[in-house]
Amino acid sequence: MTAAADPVGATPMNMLSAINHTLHREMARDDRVIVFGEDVAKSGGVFRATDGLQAEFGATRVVDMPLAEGVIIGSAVGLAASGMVPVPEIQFLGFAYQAFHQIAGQLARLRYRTDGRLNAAVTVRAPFGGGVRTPELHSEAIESQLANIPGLKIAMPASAADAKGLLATAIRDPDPVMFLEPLRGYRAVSDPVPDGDHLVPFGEARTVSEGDDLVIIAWSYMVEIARQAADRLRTEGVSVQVLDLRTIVPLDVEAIAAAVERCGRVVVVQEAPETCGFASEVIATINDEAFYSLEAPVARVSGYDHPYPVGMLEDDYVPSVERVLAAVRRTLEMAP
Amino acid sequence: MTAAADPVGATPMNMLSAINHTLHREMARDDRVIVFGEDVAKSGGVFRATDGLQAEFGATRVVDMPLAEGVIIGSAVGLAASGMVPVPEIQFLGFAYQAFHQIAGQLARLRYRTDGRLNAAVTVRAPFGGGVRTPELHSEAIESQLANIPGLKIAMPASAADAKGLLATAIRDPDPVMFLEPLRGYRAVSDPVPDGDHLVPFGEARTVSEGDDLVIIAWSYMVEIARQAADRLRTEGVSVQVLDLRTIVPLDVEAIAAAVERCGRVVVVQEAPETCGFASEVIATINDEAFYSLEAPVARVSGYDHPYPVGMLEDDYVPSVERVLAAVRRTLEMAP
Amino acid sequence: MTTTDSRSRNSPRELADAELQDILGDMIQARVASDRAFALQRQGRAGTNAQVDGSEAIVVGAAYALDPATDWVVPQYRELVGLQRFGSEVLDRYVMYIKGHPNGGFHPEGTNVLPPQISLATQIPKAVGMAWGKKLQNEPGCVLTFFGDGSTSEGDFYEAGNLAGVLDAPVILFCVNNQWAISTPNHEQTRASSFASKAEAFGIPGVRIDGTDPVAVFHAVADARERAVSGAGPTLIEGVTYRLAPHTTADDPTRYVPADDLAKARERDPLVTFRAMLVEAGLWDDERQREAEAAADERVEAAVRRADETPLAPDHGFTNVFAEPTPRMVRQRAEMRRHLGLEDPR
Amino acid sequence: MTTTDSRSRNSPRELADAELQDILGDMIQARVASDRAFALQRQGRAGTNAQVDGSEAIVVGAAYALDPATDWVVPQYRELVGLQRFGSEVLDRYVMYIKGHPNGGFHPEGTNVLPPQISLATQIPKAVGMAWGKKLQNEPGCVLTFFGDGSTSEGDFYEAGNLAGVLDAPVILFCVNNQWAISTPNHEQTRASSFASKAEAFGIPGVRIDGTDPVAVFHAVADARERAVSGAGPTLIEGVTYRLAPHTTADDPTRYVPADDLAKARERDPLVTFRAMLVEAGLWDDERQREAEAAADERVEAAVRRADETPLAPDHGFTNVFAEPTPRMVRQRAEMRRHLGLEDPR
Ligand SMILES: Cc1ncc(C[n+]2csc(CCOP(=O)(O)OP(=O)(O)O)c2C)c(N)n1
Ligand SMILES: Cc1ncc(C[n+]2csc(CCOP(=O)(O)OP(=O)(O)O)c2C)c(N)n1
Ligand SMILES: [Mg+2]
Ligand SMILES: [Mg+2]
Repeated sequence: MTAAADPVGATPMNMLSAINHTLHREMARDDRVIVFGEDVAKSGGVFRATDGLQAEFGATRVVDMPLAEGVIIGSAVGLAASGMVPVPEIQFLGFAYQAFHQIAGQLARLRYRTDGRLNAAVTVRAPFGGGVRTPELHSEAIESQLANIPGLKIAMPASAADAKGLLATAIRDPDPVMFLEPLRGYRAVSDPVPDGDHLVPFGEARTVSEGDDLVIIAWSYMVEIARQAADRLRTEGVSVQVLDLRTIVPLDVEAIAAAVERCGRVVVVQEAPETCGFASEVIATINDEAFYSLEAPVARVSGYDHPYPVGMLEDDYVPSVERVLAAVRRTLEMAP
Repeated sequence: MTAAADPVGATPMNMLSAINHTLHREMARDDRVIVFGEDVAKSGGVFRATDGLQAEFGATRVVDMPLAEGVIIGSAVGLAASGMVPVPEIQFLGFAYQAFHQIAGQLARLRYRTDGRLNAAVTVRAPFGGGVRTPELHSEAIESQLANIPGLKIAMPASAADAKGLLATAIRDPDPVMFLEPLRGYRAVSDPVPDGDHLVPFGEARTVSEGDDLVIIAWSYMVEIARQAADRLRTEGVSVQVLDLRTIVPLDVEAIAAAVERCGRVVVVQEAPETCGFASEVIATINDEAFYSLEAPVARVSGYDHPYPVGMLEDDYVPSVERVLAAVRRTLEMAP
Repeated sequence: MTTTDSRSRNSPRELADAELQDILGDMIQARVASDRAFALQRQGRAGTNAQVDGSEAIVVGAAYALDPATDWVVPQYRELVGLQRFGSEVLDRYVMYIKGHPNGGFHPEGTNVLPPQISLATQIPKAVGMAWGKKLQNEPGCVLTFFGDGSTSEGDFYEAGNLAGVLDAPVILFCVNNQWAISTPNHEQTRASSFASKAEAFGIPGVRIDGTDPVAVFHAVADARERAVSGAGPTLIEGVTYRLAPHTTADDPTRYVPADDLAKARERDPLVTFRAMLVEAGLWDDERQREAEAAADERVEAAVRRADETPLAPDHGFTNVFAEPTPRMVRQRAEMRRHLGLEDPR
Repeated sequence: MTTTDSRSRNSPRELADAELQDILGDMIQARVASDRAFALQRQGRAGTNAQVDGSEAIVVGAAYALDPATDWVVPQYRELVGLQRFGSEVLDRYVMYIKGHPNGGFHPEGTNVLPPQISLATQIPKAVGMAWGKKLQNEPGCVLTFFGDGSTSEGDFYEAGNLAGVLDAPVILFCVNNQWAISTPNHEQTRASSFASKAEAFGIPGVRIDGTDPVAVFHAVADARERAVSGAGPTLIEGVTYRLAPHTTADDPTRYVPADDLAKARERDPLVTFRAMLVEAGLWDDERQREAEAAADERVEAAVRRADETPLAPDHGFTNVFAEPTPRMVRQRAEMRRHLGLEDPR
């Protein structure tokens, strides 16, 4: 549950800067790393996540691609097979649907299908998430669909420091990683980022705030919502742990079980629609590992079971601090 | 929880015949119905599910398509917008990945995006499921990924009678339906199919066998596995209810809650990998609706978290009667 | 099979004078609405949106070659402001759309235009399906779909173009080549000699035309429509123009568009060149220009007003997913309303 | 840019006599292995599999134009039996593959062949990526990928072809046109004048050749390879042949293949025509034929034996998903082994 870093110092950054900084570092560290996608090179990415990379590493290692997500992923698999370390970007996660056949059928299986001969050491970066008034398919949180595909690791950082530490781990990992970046956190989330080499191991959840009346389990930007809710509750004398899963595959089952054992009451927060979101898997995992510690049903705070809505409706769709507070209060009131 | 049919009589059929028979009936009933896909016309489908349709309804209503799943679904959405009632086939569900952008972004949203102006009255038929030694991507059970996409209904019949009743309902439904057919059930599952008009409403689970020590919740071919397990247990004096969900969207929450309240102990069986399969959603739903009735953690019997394996390994991968029995016994032994 | 249309831009043979004037009027309105949409975004009154600047001749020229009573337009996202000929509803709804209002996707019966499509190229299979459906139902007319140069790299474009060929579908595939896909220029998008030449892969005619000239566009679309409705099948048209605005309100093109190229393109701004042509032909003058701009302003302001006045229900998202919501959605909707302190839905 | 290769089938200029004999030998082996695979399925000793019959000249002719030390072959699923030139491992593993043995996808270092691909056309982007990676790493050689006529309708084919063009990737896109995609004939697959003509959409050369003549295939691939390795970019080759067997062991082609067409195609069976050509040139006789068949039989039998003897762990599926299994997978694997009465994994 702790980061493996031993940083000399730290510099405050937002998530976007942390990602850009890490891409620079990893490209400098390993010249097999290649960054490509739509508009990542000349313009530096629609959010500037890849800004400056082409200037530093040249046009063969930082490449603007034709507009076709399927072949962005498909060619990444081939590049990996040839020995490169591809870091493709899908401009918005919703457009990963155009590449699902390559993600599920190829990226996730290169090693499996070749029985270990070839690795798909690919890190697919893709922003997603609501609250910033984007057009459709820019916000959709589809991480649980990816988590149902065996062979993918899925990292979903919630802090700038983790954005660095998890991205560096992802790029150095021999397996395919979906690295999902919260749009809302790009500029809104800012924290001290360790200087120098900083690696956060996969599968180790992070306790964002301590508490023992109830645990809120979240990932990506919902950790920020949970943290704000926990801060508010603290002023009311309610002690709430916030557990940031960081990676949903691999999942830190032990940290979840320990938190449930200590707190007995749980709220899970996700941006995705309720049905078959990753919160369901968290609940199923708690059922498996900590059933007898539960003092009340686990509450889910989710998006609703309709498509991610247009701008004027999104604030009532994406889980808010208020909805989390309501769920916490309801859960604390339930009979054990 | 009962079918809406009032059949005059019934004829024993396997699922494949029931599907073929229903397609014939629905095409005869409504001349807006059009069947298309890869190899559905001249050859009658790789499993003969669409056999005889072209001979009866002609080459404009039963169409062999170019080999491209994306445009099979995409053109179905357009056909529906134009007033037709498309029943496209995806030859194997694993190749629906090629069309996920059209399924999630278009099929599931035509009505939503046009704010009610246009319907996508499309029924996508696709076989799936293990145990019959097919090549890769023919077996994958990806229903939970589809269930996380708002705007799709998902029917997964387990009997020939339901194959007829749910397919007829799907085709007459104004909304998009993913109609997922168990490969293993095509010939292995056979039961009396009501003659005449037979409609099974969506969202009504079916009790396949009665019992009150424990309930096994399943869908599609796993109902058959569950039934066999229940039969074996009955000879040992254990009384097990088998609940067939029939449609996972909409979900019969009431039937699940009622069964859990009565039995207190639950096993959920799915073919999909464990992580983020639909069983997780069933467990989350039980947590929401019947938490206080649970006497033991819900057991999941699933495929494992690796890609669907090659033929020589599949019998140990797909849930078997033995694995279900073991889960039932373990669950019955647990402390309340 | 690929041809470059060489009809002179000075011989608007089949268009009456009044039509030429109407076309310029609609082009002016498109630009006015596009500018206003940009301003609304800057004022925080609308979300990210994409300007039509540079493509007015394509959208309006094509619209005039179609029959709004029988034909459908399946747009990408820039074209809605120029489809006045398909009904005033189109502009009204488009303004709601960019404001993020859920009614923005609705077009009433009789307005044969689909809402904007964000998922690039996904509209092309849909347009082919709609055209196929028309053919199956012996309905008159055809379907025209717009898509960008960048969108031609998506599998959907090829799958749909190939199917359209196989089915002889009455569809017109219109590639709006504005030279850029955000920051990606044509030569990084493809090595094909032109986008029109991709028609070869479908076995259908490909036509490349000057997309700054609404008359050339009109003729190309009129010809393609004739082919479509007579059963001769689809046509791929490439209209060549230049994007005169940022990609969207969220873009900074100075990072990648060469200033010289843009300056040169501005000289061929369709609003300038076509106006000059009509002035030369004695069909336009400053007075008409002022009137057209005023009329456009008024229509746009009315659309903005209507959008601002359209009431909004926070739980609107639950309607129109399915014909009937599922029990789970009913429960969620009640939860949402309770949380927001609203009464239970009627 | 599309050309039809007109080199006479009687002028195998750059192939030595011994090579011509080897090519026929490998073609014979491909057919023998394919027949054996069919029989194994019928005996319940192998799963569904697809015969090479009719495509032997394509697979073997192409293989002889490549350099197994530097070049990669990215196959669809029919070709593995004909890639003897890339190492005997290929056949061994292929037999394991059709038996459903998990080691069937493995090719040891030095065997530059990917396992069969079932998800049609998905191998093409991968091949382009591999070729791109070669170029980036300044490695010699090129990548050749095979795919069927039907597979050209998938978006992946076009997306990959277009990207290959943009990147000047050292890749050869080889369309095996055997006239059928299961029951769908060419004219229902596309209206393009040929599959080679689809190269126009990518701005690369397209070549259409007689796919029953290994010499024609050899020359076309040799030329394309020359282009690839010299930095001139990709080539699309269409080899025209006819599927002489059912689609797979699970298919009944009598429902849709016209008997006349099949009979005519059998007259141009590459095993018959190429043999006749070598006989005429004095390079082949009945004795050689018997020897080649016997050698093929022996190699195939050895492969079957090796496959039968390769041990199998029921929990093999947990290995090689990730470099290290996740804790959840470790738990599942232990559960599986416990259920099967096996010891915990080492
Ligand atoms: C499937 C998909 N991928 C990526 C994007 C992000 N995106 C939006 S517009 C755009 C460029 C579109 O270029 P083009 O098709 O030429 O149309 P234009 O904007 O130039 O009119 C991109 C990459 C998207 N909306 N959809
Ligand atoms: C993406 C995908 N869709 C459908 C299928 C089912 N399928 C297997 S082979 C085949 C026909 C392939 O035709 P072609 O590409 O011409 O190759 P051939 O079998 O003739 O060599 C189909 C439709 C598949 N394997 N993958
Ligand atoms: Mg463009
Ligand atoms: Mg074929």
